[in-house]
Amino acid sequence: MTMAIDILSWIMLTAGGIFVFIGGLGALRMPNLYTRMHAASLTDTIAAVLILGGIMLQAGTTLATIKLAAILLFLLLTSPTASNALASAAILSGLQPEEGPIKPREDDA
Amino acid sequence: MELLGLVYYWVFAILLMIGFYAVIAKPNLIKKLIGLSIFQAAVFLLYITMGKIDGGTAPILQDGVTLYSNPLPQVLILTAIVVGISTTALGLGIVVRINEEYGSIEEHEIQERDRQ
Amino acid sequence: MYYVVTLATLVTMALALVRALLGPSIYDRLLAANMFGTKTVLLLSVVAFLYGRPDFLDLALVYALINFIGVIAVLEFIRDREGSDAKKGPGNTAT
Amino acid sequence: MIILFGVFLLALLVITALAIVRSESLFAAVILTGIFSLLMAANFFLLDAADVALTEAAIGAGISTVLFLGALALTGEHERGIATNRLLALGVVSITTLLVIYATFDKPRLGDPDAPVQQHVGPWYLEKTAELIDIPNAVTAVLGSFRGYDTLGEVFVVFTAGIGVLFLLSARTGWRPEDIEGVHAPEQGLRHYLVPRVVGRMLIPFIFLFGLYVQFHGDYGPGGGFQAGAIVASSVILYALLEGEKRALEALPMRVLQWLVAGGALLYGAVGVAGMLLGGNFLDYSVLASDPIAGQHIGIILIELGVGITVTGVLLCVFHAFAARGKV
Repeated sequence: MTMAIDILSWIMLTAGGIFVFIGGLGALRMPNLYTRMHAASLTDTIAAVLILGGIMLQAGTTLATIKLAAILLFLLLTSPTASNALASAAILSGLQPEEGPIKPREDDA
Repeated sequence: MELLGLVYYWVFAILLMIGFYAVIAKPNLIKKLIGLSIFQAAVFLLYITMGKIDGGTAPILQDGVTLYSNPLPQVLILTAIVVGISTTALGLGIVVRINEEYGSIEEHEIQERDRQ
Repeated sequence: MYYVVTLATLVTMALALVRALLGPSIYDRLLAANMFGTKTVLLLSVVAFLYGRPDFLDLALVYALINFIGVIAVLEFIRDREGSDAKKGPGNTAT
Repeated sequence: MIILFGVFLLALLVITALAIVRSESLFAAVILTGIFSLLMAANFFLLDAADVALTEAAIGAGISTVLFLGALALTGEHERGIATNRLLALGVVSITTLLVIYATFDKPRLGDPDAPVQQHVGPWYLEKTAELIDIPNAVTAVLGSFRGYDTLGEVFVVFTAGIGVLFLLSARTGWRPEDIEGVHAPEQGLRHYLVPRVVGRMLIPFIFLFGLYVQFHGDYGPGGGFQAGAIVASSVILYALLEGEKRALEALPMRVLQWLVAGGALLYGAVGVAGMLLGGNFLDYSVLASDPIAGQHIGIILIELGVGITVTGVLLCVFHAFAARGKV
């Protein structure tokens, strides 16, 4: 039983690590603000769930698990909210999303 | 490996001087204050680095742990961080007043106004 | 295994930092800063377990709670600025 | 392995600092300062300083950004001038850096248990904390009891800085602290960002509650008055950002804040004087109860409360002073 929990938590941690990395790559390499935001915010959420969930499995039933659950809850509340606020502020300021095929930008070269 | 133990001090020196450069060379008063807070952060880093002990853990006593890092530098820096933000706020207050009197926060423009 | 996660988080922090340095718009920087914040929360949680002192999760909790304030403050600031710019005249776009 | 992580974070720290100084837009510099503070806190944490990391987190994540932005809103967000005497400054700075780095070769290595700094008082504090004060957090014990004078001094510095900002920003324009309440248009606040408002309002009580937890759990885990003050102040600042200053000042009027600023410092001093009246020395808590250890506990809780109240009051006064100045 502990073996199964260990394996599950390692899988979650590794997957979380991979998602974190993908998100970072996306935020760096995507061509414009909205695609970057997409990459960053989506992977942020799934990575937080996976990593914190993985640690929670390791921690077992202790106070630490409750704290981790609280951290996860607040991350899930604030991180998408911040993305939403950011996107709406960007739209309001007149930064329109590009449509059609994506033109590569110089600064990503 | 021997030199790795010194990297923290080097970073301290570099950060200190980056902050100092902003204070002496940048004409903008707010930039100077930002530089000052980098300078401060470098000093914080130095103190905390000195308090660390190999194999130690944070000085919050726990059963079964015998080696703790030094609590004294941590106490000094903990209070210094809050004092730092208060004094930075005071500095910003002075900058705001200067801006109201002189209409500028650039050093050379202020000096020009003073010479008139 | 904690090491792998820590490493991935650190590399991602570096990538986010590069994005924050490149810009180009202020929103990109803000996005990077926000991302940096969530990555720090993950890093601190993992390291707390790496050190075997899970009672230090308080730190990650602080960031999870108040990292948000920075973003909100910056957006409020931008809105104020845009408001005052709009009075002066149009033609002001985000830079 | 962990030391390598630390070195990596340090490299990021240096890059960020360079970018902050080079950036021409002060606004970008302030955002980068937020990242700088996050890196700093992570580094403190890796160096076993959980309390310090918590303080840096509480201050750097919200309040310092808000204060800098408040000042930027009043002045201007672009540097106009070019650096004066740039080469001279660079020369001085590089030479000094090299000198300091040369000096570090004589310093003990990181984590050396035989370093001079580890020989004095530090071990004594750790040893006596369990015996004389009997709380797990040695940092709180040193802060509150062993070095209570220092902390008293720091609290008065914070107090003085807060008073200074209030004096500076109320000068000449005939602005009085009470006037803040009248100067705001009702449409202040993030009215048209609906989602942040709803979520933010949900978070405020939790931030406040967590602040109280940090305040009163400081004897047992990372925390204490300084951190708690900053966290509580953050929650009120969030409220002000979301709902507008006017509502925040209705909830916590400036008059109350000024009482908090003075009251916390007074509470700290009063605990010291109470010790004297009961026959001990100034700031000696052992006489506060019949059992010296219980007396220490009471004393530490009271002075941490005083610290927390003053820090909250000062940070909020400063925030409101900057915000009001922009609207006058």
